[in-house]
Amino acid sequence: MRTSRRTLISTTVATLALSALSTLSVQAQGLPKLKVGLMLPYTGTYAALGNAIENGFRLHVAEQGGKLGGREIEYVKVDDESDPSKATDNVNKLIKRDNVDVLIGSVHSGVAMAMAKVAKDTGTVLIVPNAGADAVTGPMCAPNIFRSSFSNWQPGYAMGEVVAKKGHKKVVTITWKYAAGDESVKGFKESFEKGGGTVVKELNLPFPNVEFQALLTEIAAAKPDAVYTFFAGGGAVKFVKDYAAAGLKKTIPLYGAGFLTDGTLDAQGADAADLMTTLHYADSLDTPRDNAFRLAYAKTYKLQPDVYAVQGYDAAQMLGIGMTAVKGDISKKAEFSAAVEKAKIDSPRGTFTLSKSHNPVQDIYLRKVGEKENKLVSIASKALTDPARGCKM
Amino acid sequence: MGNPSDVLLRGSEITRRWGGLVALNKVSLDLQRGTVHAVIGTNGAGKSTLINILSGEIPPSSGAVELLGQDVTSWSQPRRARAGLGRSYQRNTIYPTFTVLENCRLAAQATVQKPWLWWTDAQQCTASMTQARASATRAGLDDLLDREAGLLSHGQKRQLEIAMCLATKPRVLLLDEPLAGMGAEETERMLALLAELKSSHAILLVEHDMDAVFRIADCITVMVNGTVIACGTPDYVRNSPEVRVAYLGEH
Amino acid sequence: MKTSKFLFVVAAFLLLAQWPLMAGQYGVDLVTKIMIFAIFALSLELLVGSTGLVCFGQAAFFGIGAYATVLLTPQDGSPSLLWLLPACVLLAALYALVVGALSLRTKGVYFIMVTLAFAQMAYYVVHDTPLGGGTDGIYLMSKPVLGTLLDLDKPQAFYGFTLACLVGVFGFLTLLLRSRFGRALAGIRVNEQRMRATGFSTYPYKLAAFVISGGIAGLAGFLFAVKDGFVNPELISWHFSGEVLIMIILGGLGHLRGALIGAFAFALLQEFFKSEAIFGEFAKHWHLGLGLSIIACVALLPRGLVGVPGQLAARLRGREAGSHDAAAAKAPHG
Amino acid sequence: MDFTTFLIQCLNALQYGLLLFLVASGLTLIFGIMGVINLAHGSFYMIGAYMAYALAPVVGSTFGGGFFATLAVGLVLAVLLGYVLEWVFFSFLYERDHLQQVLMTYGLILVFEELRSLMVGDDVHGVQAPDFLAGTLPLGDLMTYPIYRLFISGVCLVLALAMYFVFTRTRLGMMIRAGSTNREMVQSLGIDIKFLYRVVFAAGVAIAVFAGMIAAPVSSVYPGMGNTVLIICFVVVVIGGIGSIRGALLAALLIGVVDTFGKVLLPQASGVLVYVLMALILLWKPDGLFKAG
Repeated sequence: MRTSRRTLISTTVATLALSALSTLSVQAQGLPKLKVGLMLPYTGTYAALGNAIENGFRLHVAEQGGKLGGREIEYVKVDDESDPSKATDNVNKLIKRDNVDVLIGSVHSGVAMAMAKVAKDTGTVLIVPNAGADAVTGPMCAPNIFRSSFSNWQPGYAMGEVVAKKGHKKVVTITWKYAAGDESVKGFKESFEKGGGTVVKELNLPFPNVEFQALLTEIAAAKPDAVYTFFAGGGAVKFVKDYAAAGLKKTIPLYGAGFLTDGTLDAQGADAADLMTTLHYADSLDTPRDNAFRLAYAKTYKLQPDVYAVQGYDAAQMLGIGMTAVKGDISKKAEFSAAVEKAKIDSPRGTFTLSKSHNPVQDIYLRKVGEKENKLVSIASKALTDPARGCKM
Repeated sequence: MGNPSDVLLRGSEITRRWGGLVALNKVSLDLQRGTVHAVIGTNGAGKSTLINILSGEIPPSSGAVELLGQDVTSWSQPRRARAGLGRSYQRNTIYPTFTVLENCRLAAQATVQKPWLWWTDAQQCTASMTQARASATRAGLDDLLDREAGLLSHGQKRQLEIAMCLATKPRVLLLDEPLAGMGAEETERMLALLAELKSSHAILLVEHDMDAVFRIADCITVMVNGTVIACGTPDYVRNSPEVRVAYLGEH
Repeated sequence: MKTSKFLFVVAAFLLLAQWPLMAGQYGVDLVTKIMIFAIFALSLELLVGSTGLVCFGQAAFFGIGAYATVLLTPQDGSPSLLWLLPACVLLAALYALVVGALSLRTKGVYFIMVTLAFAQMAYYVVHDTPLGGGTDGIYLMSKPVLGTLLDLDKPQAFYGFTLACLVGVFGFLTLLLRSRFGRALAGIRVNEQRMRATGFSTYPYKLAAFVISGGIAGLAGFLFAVKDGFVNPELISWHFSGEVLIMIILGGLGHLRGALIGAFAFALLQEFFKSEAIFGEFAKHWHLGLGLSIIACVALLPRGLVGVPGQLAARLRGREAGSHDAAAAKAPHG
Repeated sequence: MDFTTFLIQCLNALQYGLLLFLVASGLTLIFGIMGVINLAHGSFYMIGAYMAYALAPVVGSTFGGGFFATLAVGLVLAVLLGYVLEWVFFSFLYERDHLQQVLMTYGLILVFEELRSLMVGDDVHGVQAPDFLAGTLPLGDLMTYPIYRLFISGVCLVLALAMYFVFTRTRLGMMIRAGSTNREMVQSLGIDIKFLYRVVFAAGVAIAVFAGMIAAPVSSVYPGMGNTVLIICFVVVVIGGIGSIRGALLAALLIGVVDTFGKVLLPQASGVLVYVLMALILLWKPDGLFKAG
């Protein structure tokens, strides 16, 4: 009885496999489209970031003639509203309703955490094009989860080394009380204290409160050698302006994770001049690779690309590498994963590889604001690898 | 007058101040079973404040309220109501979306609240239904039981007010202008009802319709600016010189 | 009219019971989510529509139910539904007891804001402390089980369980609102002063309604946590409290059906305007369509979606019925 | 904390409080007088900030520019906007349940936010303060204080006084106050209540837009900025007592103090402090600090 059932099953499987093969060979020239689910913020505070990521992603696909691994791409978009409480539903919508083959998203860390959970449960390939939550390539790491951006720890850690080398001893940190800020500050503190400095005060304010005056006064009173900060978007603009208006910019140098001055320089104006930040991208890398990318992006979208566009672009590159390796059959998860792990990704930011936990091993640049762009100063930390604490892969 | 145990509600030396303003100044009065005690006075004389204090809606600044021989000054309004004090309001305070019967039934439910019986239909509560029907009948609303209360005529709404009051089986009734806005015929009906109720209840009547008051009241208290200036039988009040000067003279 | 309402509800529940046979996996998921929102909306309807207490912090009870589910689940092995579910409901109800006991001292808009304040307190406790994973939220590692009877990991089983909860809550509230307790709440909504004068101590009634409502919201939170396996501080944010309030107003206050209809309408409108198949690139501006539809609903449907059949009937019967309609629309909160 | 720092923190608290009052004061009008729970208040603030950003170049090329010219044009547009909004969206709602108005304003939030995205985009922008206000003043040897912030504080005080004066001393204010307590009575006095409400609504919108424009150089301009101020505005109005200008001012200053010193002294709890404050005040005085009347 048992044997017969097993035979039955194996025959069925064999037939199915055969028929699958035959359809494959029939469609060798015309594989079904690869469905890419873009789960990005299209409304609210992060809408501009979501659009930049999508633009970057599409640019690479267009450069490949609209195909990755021989399969045409079909996009399915979902607005994640940067709302983690709706995230699981939104991912499920892409996976169960639209049957996407790949997930790309998102900007907000909490949303990315929910996506990672679903990706882990269902085995769908997920490429995170921005959200820096350490946990995505930490405790939540999985063979099918990749990141094309950074971990919050990385720019912070790199900046800690820079600030320590500059000879600053006493530093005050200031950020919003939320995961991204905490993780960035932790990374900074780790390398800065290793380098002989001390963080004398960690200032926090509730997210998304932007009334900094009280904390600026605290900074003035503490008279540190330097300040390290993590803010983004509207908060970053206001912080930089308030810091300058309080007269602190002249007396206490301000350092930050790169988002402090990315996409915000226009709004910050002169108050951002000469600020030093660390990030995995800069506006004037002046490498042939980057120049080509910037030109193509500007031509296609009549916009200057930013770090988010690069991250989107690289997400598409990583997908392309994997897809080519499996010849368009994304169900071969292990091979897909192995190919991306081994790959050197030829990013506009400079070539990077992936760590064991699938976070970019990349150069973190020290940049300085000048002429409305983040100019490259030097490489703050070469091929920096996220420690991937808690990853059991 | 009469047996002191017939005094169902007594207010002694009730004073109420609003900031520096004295709305009531040491007002005392007794309500006896079998009598209609009318309180009259100009607008702002403190009649409504008096009712509100007696019924427990607002606390007095000083003074005491006694209900059925018990000091209830510190009691909440609902507790006084359950102990047998019913009141009606100057403005209609019926539940306009409910039927007439449901208005009465809800009032009657106050005496048998049992809120924990969440699985039984309130309409199945025989005790409150019987009471509701009886009180509606008494107030002359027999034919209108299923009518939505908001659709009643003004006079009928006033009747419903009384019916809701009665549904709680009160011993004392505080009626705030029950005749306001009524036509002649409706007034007659209401006065007849009051006359009938008086045998078993003590009634406090605040009313502007002087003819009606002098016809039905057994005892009249006249208030001016929060102070009682006269108290006695209708005849006594009618002939009191102070009242003539302070009040009736103005009419 | 009464039978038609009854038939509507029965038909709706029958349709929901048939749904998994008709719809795909996503359809089942979507309706599961909406049913959870419907339970949540029903909890608020008990306060706003039935008692006249506008609570702007309902998400706190939902969130506490959800967080309790995750935090009470042991690291190893699945907890039993039999104790986990009641525990979550009780915790939410307990917080409701505290919030209600304090906030019921205030009235009207002040009540709205005090309930908001308590919800924000819960929000910041979860958001700013490591207790519940901070801003990134926290995962539910294993779903509760009921022996071998019920495996909530299976979408179909979970759908059935959620539907059962919805029917249970709906039935419970229907009975509750016809009972003496419910009639007293209705009286309080229309005229609390009169209720007190009649002999009802209204405070305990309102507090009881608040606690029951909190418990039901906790149940919805429990279901949500089990469904997603992930909870996040945003579940407690005022946006979510606001959204559920919008659902019941949209559906029509004063009717349990209104909460059901509102939850479905709100979610489905969002799905509709987000649909790329219909709106193409413009789908990313779905807020616009949703906002305009809400405005249209306010303008055209004074009694919410629940009043649509009545309005249509009135239209058919002619003008005279219309004025009565308007009067009835005003009356419940007059 | 030494004494100088303490003084500066007090100044910070005062300044933040005044800014809060500025943002919340338009809400007091609409909320307190018309009884409309206006969730779209944050949107009007957002519209103001975006006007300050988007109008400046336009006004610059037409009228020769200037911060105050932009402000004036913005105010005119705001009054028009408020007047038309009340006419089209609210005039038929007063007879209905208040919650219907809430639903309406919620719909408006969504629409405004999306129109903003369609018309101006989703980027973050800065707005320049006028040159003559752009400098800073030294504060001891610790830090400097931007003159523009002091200017805002000044504007807030003037606005508070003006509103107080209009409310208590003018015929319009009397009508408004009477209208807030008793619609029918005002109507019976022969005052056109519909027109009165339209004016009040327009004024409320104008003040919110004005606040957005004035605050834009300090706060910068970004998507979703309206939502972040909405709740704190309600907190200010409710703590102060609905419809009370004095109350709103006092409440705003109180929140300024609690928030400022909370961040410094109790950073772990700084998010929750404002709400604890509100809960405590309302439990102590269930009608807010100053009952309007």
